[in-house]
Amino acid sequence: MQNTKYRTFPRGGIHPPEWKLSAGEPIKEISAPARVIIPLTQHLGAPAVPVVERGTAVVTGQLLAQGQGFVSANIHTPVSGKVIKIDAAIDASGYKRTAIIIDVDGDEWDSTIDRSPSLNKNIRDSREEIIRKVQDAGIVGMGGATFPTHVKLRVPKGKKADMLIINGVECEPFLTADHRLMLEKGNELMIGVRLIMKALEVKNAVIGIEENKDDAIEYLSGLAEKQPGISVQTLKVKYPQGGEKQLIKAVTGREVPGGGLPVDVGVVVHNVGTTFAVYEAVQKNKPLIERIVTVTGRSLSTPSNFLVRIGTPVSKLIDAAGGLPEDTGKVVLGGPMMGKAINNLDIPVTKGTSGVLFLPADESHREKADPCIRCSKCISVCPMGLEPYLLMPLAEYKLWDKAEKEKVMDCIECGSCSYTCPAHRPLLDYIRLGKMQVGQLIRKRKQTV
Amino acid sequence: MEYIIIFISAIFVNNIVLAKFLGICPFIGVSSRLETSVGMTGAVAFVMVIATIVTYLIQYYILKPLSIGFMQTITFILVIAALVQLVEIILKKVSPALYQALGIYLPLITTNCAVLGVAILTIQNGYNLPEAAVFSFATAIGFGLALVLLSSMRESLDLVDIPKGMKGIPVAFIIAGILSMAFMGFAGLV
Amino acid sequence: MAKRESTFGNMLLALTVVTLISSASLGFVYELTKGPIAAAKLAKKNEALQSVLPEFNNHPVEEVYKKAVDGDTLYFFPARRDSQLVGTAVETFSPKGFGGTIRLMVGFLPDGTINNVAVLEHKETPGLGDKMDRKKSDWSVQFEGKNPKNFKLAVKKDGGDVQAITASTISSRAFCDAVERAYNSLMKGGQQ
Amino acid sequence: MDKKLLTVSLSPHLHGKETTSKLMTGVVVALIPAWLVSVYFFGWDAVIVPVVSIGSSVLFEFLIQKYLLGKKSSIQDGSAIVTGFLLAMTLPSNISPWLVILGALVAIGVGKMSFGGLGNNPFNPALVGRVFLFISFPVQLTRYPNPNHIIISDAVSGATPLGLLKEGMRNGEAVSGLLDQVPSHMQMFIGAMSGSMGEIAAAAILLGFIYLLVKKIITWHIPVTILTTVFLFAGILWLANPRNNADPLFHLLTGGLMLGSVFMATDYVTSPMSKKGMIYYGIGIGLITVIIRRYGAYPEGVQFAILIMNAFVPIINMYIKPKRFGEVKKNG
Amino acid sequence: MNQWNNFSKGIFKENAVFVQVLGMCPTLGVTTSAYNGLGMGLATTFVLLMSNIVVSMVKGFIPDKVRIPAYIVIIASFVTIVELIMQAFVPVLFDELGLFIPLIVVNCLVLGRSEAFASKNNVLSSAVDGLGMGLGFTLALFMLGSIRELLGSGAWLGIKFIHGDGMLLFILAPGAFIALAYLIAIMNRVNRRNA
Amino acid sequence: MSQVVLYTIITLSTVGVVSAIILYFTAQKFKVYEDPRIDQVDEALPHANCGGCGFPGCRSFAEACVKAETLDDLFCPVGGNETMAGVAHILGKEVVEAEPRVAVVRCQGSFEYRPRTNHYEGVSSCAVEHSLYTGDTDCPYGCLGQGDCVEACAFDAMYMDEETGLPVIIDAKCVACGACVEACPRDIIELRKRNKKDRKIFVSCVNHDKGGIAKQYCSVACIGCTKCVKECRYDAISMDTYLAFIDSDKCVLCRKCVTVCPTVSILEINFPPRRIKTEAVAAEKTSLTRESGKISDNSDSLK
Ligand SMILES: Cc1cc2nc3c(=O)[nH]c(=O)nc-3n(C[C@H](O)[C@H](O)[C@H](O)COP(=O)(O)O)c2cc1C
Ligand SMILES: Cc1cc2nc3c(=O)[nH]c(=O)nc-3n(C[C@H](O)[C@H](O)[C@H](O)COP(=O)(O)O)c2cc1C
Ligand SMILES: Cc1cc2nc3c(=O)[nH]c(=O)nc-3n(C[C@H](O)[C@H](O)[C@H](O)COP(=O)(O)O)c2cc1C
Ligand SMILES: Cc1cc2nc3c(=O)[nH]c(=O)nc-3n(C[C@H](O)[C@H](O)[C@H](O)CO)c2cc1C
Ligand code: SF4
Ligand code: SF4
Ligand code: SF4
Ligand code: SF4
Ligand code: FES
Repeated sequence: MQNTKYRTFPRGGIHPPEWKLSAGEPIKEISAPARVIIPLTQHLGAPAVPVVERGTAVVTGQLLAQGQGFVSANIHTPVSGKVIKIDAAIDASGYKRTAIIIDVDGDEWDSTIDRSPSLNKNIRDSREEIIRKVQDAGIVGMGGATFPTHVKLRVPKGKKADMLIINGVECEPFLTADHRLMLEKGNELMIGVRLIMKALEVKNAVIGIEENKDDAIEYLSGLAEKQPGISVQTLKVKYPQGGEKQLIKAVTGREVPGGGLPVDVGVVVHNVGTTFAVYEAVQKNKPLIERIVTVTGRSLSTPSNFLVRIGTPVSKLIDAAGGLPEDTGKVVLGGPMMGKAINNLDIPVTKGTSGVLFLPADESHREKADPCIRCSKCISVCPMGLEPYLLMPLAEYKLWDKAEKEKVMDCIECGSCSYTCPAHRPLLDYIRLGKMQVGQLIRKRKQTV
Repeated sequence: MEYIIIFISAIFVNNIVLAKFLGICPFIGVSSRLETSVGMTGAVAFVMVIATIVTYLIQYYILKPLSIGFMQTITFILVIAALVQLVEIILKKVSPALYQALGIYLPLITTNCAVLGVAILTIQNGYNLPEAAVFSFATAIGFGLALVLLSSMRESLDLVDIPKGMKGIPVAFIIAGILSMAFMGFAGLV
Repeated sequence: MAKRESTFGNMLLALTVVTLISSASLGFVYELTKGPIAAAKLAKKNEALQSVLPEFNNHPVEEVYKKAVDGDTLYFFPARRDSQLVGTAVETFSPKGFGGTIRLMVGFLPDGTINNVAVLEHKETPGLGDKMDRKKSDWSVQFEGKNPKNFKLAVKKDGGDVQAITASTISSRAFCDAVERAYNSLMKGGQQ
Repeated sequence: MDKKLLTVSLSPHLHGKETTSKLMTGVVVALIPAWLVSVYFFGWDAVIVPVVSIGSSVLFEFLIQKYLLGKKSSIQDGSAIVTGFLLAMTLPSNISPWLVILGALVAIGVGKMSFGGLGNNPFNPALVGRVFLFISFPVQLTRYPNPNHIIISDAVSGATPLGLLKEGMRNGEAVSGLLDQVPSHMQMFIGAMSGSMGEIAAAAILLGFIYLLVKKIITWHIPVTILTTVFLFAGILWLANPRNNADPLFHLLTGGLMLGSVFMATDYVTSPMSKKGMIYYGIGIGLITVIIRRYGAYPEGVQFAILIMNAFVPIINMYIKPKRFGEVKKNG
Repeated sequence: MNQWNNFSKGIFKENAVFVQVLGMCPTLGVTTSAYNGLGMGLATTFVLLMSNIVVSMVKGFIPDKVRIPAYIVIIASFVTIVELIMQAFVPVLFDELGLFIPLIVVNCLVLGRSEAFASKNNVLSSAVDGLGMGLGFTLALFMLGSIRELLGSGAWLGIKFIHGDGMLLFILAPGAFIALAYLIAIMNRVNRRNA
Repeated sequence: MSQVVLYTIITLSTVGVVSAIILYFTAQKFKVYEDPRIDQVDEALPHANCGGCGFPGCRSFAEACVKAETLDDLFCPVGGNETMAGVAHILGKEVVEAEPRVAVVRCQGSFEYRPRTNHYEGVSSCAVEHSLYTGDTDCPYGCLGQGDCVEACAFDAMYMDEETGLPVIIDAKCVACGACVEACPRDIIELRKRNKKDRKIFVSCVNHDKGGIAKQYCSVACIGCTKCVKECRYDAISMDTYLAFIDSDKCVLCRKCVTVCPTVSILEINFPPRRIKTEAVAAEKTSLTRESGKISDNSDSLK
């Protein structure tokens, strides 16, 4: 029934329960906390270098740290106040890393930022101008990978993009941040899409949305009708539909070659959150200092979507959502499939934090791993056509060469395999180890060559 | 037709290892890796065919006319040993690549019952020269088939947890046993 | 231990000496055992003959005659007591065994009645087909004293009179086949 | 420490509902129709043999794990039950319980636990047990009771249709004549023939097959390729020489082909991992089955065919890989 | 080395079949009964003993390069002698063992011992070693033969214990492999415990 | 002599001699040189094939020995000096006496001294856990206790102590192959000089956090107080970002530093008992407790 109408990627994928508890909750703004912790690594690539010192007074939107090198991003202060120290703090990586810690004092904004709610439809900036603004605003991919957006906007020489795909899939269970954003900021998104199209010099843009967000599909389709070149593509509900390569395959039928980038098939993918941030940066001159975070969990009293300043500790969000549920066993930053479990509730929200999920104690434990029964279910769900059952022992027995030959590096860490395995094998745990070790070997090899 | 029957018989029905119990030492010994077992198969096939032909000639042109059949064992093994060494020496010089691939198995072949066994069986079965060649080649293929199957299975078992006492040789024998059991299904094919 | 240098001369010498000595001793042993081996072979054949034929006092092995049948050869051993023919043993075969050709020695009385059967050679499965051998079971007793003229040499399944070995119809059939071949040739070839 | 500690682990933090024991239970459920048919035709024997087989399989697994391997027992995963059940289904109902116990010992002890238990065995344990019995006790294993629909069967030893065929053909009779002696296709479809308990009723096995497919326990690839291969290969032989060959439908309905291809060739542990691999595997089983049935000494070849192809599985897995994402096209 | 150790190592610690896994073909091929195993073992022992003695006697005269061919000739001679003698005096057993008698020549055990031991030691030690190794081999074959005969035909040394047949598989090829597998596994365990 | 015997002799001798001649001449013609010393060296090696020497197997090590100019960089940890002397003898080369070494575990963060602050669930692999986060305590440096090192040891020289959750090295069995050092993702294991009677003194901690912070999560961490550095008269102790390190080549085992360490981070092992101090120290050790406090430090803990 849906086959003809809705597209999806052809191989693999799973259907975890959706649990979109907060889908009907409008975005609520949370006021700035008393103290924020701003890690210097909120993006893929080199840490930003602080341009403030201990004691510097800052106003909201002011540059705190400058991106360093090709792949890096600027960081701005989300609050006004005083830098009290630059020191190590535990962030979502699970380790202590350098962060700027600011005590909040008032809410004074940088005067260049346009804070009015009005829509700015006029696209005046040139292509270069847009990219520069995006870079200045420190925008990174908000779909999870936090790859600096300006790098993606500059299509490498010799390659040509002919299509922009906006990722509004949000295939992770529980998360609703993108969904709410699409419903509430549709007009801004359209302008954001135009801006990115201009930057990339492409004529076509497709917004990919999963079937289960029919209100967003309807709303954006209506808006897109008036926008030449922009269309909305409804997609079947299947995890990991939002994975870049899967999305491209679903929308265009093109397959990003192993080890290649989306531009190799002429496509660039951006998340809706990123698109909105681009709009704000270019049209409103507002750097990336806040983001939408879904705070959710089945025992939580009020699952919500919050607009949160970067640097706000997770504990503050918990308070706003009605307090830590009694039975909490695990707290996850991000969605349940790809998110990271944290051991400390003082960890700050960063540019890549799309959600905070509370899992009850009885759901936070893993079943005992049984021997692999070779059911090949992990193979059939792997969207990348890998053989997780094989990769796991290869990593376990440290056979890195073989793991590389079996394409361990292609794994997108979607977790479909571990989810499916009837024997509860910790497939992805080991595959990650394999990726790490093989990655190191490859880098070493490149160095010696 | 005759040749096809000899061929199928030697590979499936009367597999040299699984049914005739010859060449078991290398079958168990070099079957821990698939790659080596392929190399071994190549080396065995090479030596087996040459040795069978040479011993055939010796049998029918020397031993039989002189009616000293009892000398079969000693002359055959001498010829095989010399042949193996000859092949090794020549290969080392002429094709170092091939030597790298097969050379390490060559010394093992001298003490491989399969080679001498096939030479003697050829005589016992009363084959003529072309039949002898087909028979020895097919036997080598049969040896290779069993070896490759066993080694691929052993290699895949490297990634699982085998009980301590069974690891290595015992498990190889169990596999060989079940394989031999399965091959009994081919009985009566020819 | 001191390894001996290898020169062409001493290599050749050593090998020659070793082969010389070995071959000489082999030849010697062969000469010694030649007699006993021949005797053992003869004894085996005689044993088979004695077991399938009534008492005789000639040397059937010396009077053997043969006949080519079905691509192989049958051997006939006439047994006489005091030059009176008391029976003929036929060394017969059948290619239809489960494991290949089987060879039997069948002793017939002059009227064609089967006196006894001995298995000379077979490759049937131990525990199954090899029950045709008297050493393994008494199955072949059922042939004793039967005359194929009125005893149909086929297993019951095929409408004959032979009770097949359990689970070894094939071997039993081959057995019958061999006996029948012997009988037919003997009768057709006439007795000397 | 009184404070509850947060759990930290790597993603994913959710898990599907599938478990090993649920899969195994599914297989047992799928076998029930075939079993009920055998109870109908063979009576109490068809109850006793499976009970003995399952009981001893589980017991042996438990004892070996506990006393020989010193591992924690894992009988609750249910795989020993499946092995025991399938072993029973491949045996004639009039077999002595002692042989059943011996078969279970070989299946579990040699076929499975020697390799370390569930997931490690390269050969199908139930078939190892069955072939062991078949070779060791050919007399007992080739005497089948005739189907009987009275509740207590009076064990007459009969021949299976394939057995009849092979016998006749060895005697040089024409197949067409022989086919008159065997039950009709319809009778065979519902199970009115002699044979092993589980193999007689194609209809009941197909019911189980549908259940397995619906429950997503197995995919269609292996059974369908085996059956198709047998159908095509037997069909070609039949068209070429109808005097010496049975029709392809006869091949599909007789012997252990159905049972083997639906329940035994599909055993996860001993079948290939990739879909393409499964197809090669299925073709192999189909071909070997027909070759043994037609040219070999044994009337039936499925059990050997599956074991032989089991041996090829590691090679298939090594060289036949699923298609990797982004593998073919270098540019779109 | 203490001669007793020298002797006993071949039976236990370095047993050719269980530990070194040499000479597998006769081990599997002829052990359908305990009697056959014994016969084959003794034949091999004879060859082993004699060739060890002769090799250790001539080791000084053989240049290194032709060592192997010379040893093979020596071994092959003894094998042929055994062949002839068995043919003459135990023809029944000879028929049973068939092809495996000439194959003693290529039994790695025999050549291995000549190479590894006899060519480095004196005559007495070599003789003791050959005897020990040979008896170890014989013991293994006898054990395997006994097991296969017991399980396969329900008999031992030809004496029937049960009516009818045993588990035929054990007389056939697969049973040989499987029985040997467990025998080796058990021996491994025993050896490890003793070590 | 009968004819048969004559034929026998002639045939066999001919076959033997002919093959010998053919072999000899082909051997001459197709000669390939291989250094015979490789075999000799190979024979002298212990054949553990453990790779501790850095080569894939004993034979390739032998080849390397034969090829190498000097044996300085080549060492077989299993065979030790004795073997290397043998190899040197065969090759007529000199061998440097490598100092015997032994592995030590530099972490004392047992369950008692380093409270667990969360519950790790996942595969038992230090490498995996290390890639995830600090571990189930708050110490980002300390032992994760999943036993990768124990797994790596091919000589059964290590085991996990159930009570402390830390690995233990059996001095007598350790051959200093370094496999465990390689395996540990947190670089906790070090190869140190083996002293008389296996005595050793070393700082059993690898924590670079500032003292105050380190003490919050581990009561036996090195806090970088520099007391030991000042105490050592042999200049054997150095301080690197709040962590003391004792150079085993310089240390003379005087035991002075041990007594001054306020957190008992410096271990003395296999020494005769001291009379007075130890009890007091032990008492102090157990009285240390975890305090809560803020997290702050500026070192980057990710390698
Ligand atoms: C090393 C590296 C280089 C990249 N270079 C580019 C680039 O030149 N152009 C581009 O559009 N995207 C580039 N990307 C971004 C990726 O295509 C992708 O969008 C990003 O990794 C996030 O995707 P994910 O969330 O699916 O992992 C790069 C990514 C990495 C890791
Ligand atoms: C398994 C997987 C699932 C993903 N799911 C989503 C998703 O639901 N929504 C999304 O926007 N990005 C998702 N991503 C990230 C996208 O691959 C990609 O990085 C992103 O759309 C690029 O846009 P950005 O650079 O603006 O973040 C997922 C990535 C992976 C690997
Ligand atoms: C390992 C094995 C060996 C066999 N050997 C023989 C044999 O030597 N002779 C024979 O007639 N059948 C042999 N068979 C064939 C079967 O026993 C088969 O059931 C028989 O040919 C036909 O059965 P029936 O005699 O009960 O009609 C063997 C079967 C197996 C499994
Ligand atoms: C679909 C399916 C088929 C199975 N088939 C068999 C079988 O044929 N024989 C068997 O012993 N076990 C079978 N099992 C159970 C289990 O996989 C088997 O015991 C393992 O091979 C033991 O490692 C099956 C399980 C499943 C899920
Ligand atoms: S986590 Fe990796 S291996 Fe597992 S299903 Fe996803 S892409 Fe495949
Ligand atoms: S899903 Fe699990 S049990 Fe099935 S093959 Fe993959 S790893 Fe093995
Ligand atoms: S792994 Fe470590 S403990 Fe084990 S021997 Fe090597 S150095 Fe010593
Ligand atoms: S010392 Fe290192 S490898 Fe060993 S258990 Fe501790 S963290 Fe793991
Ligand atoms: S005895 Fe070793 S190969 Fe046959």
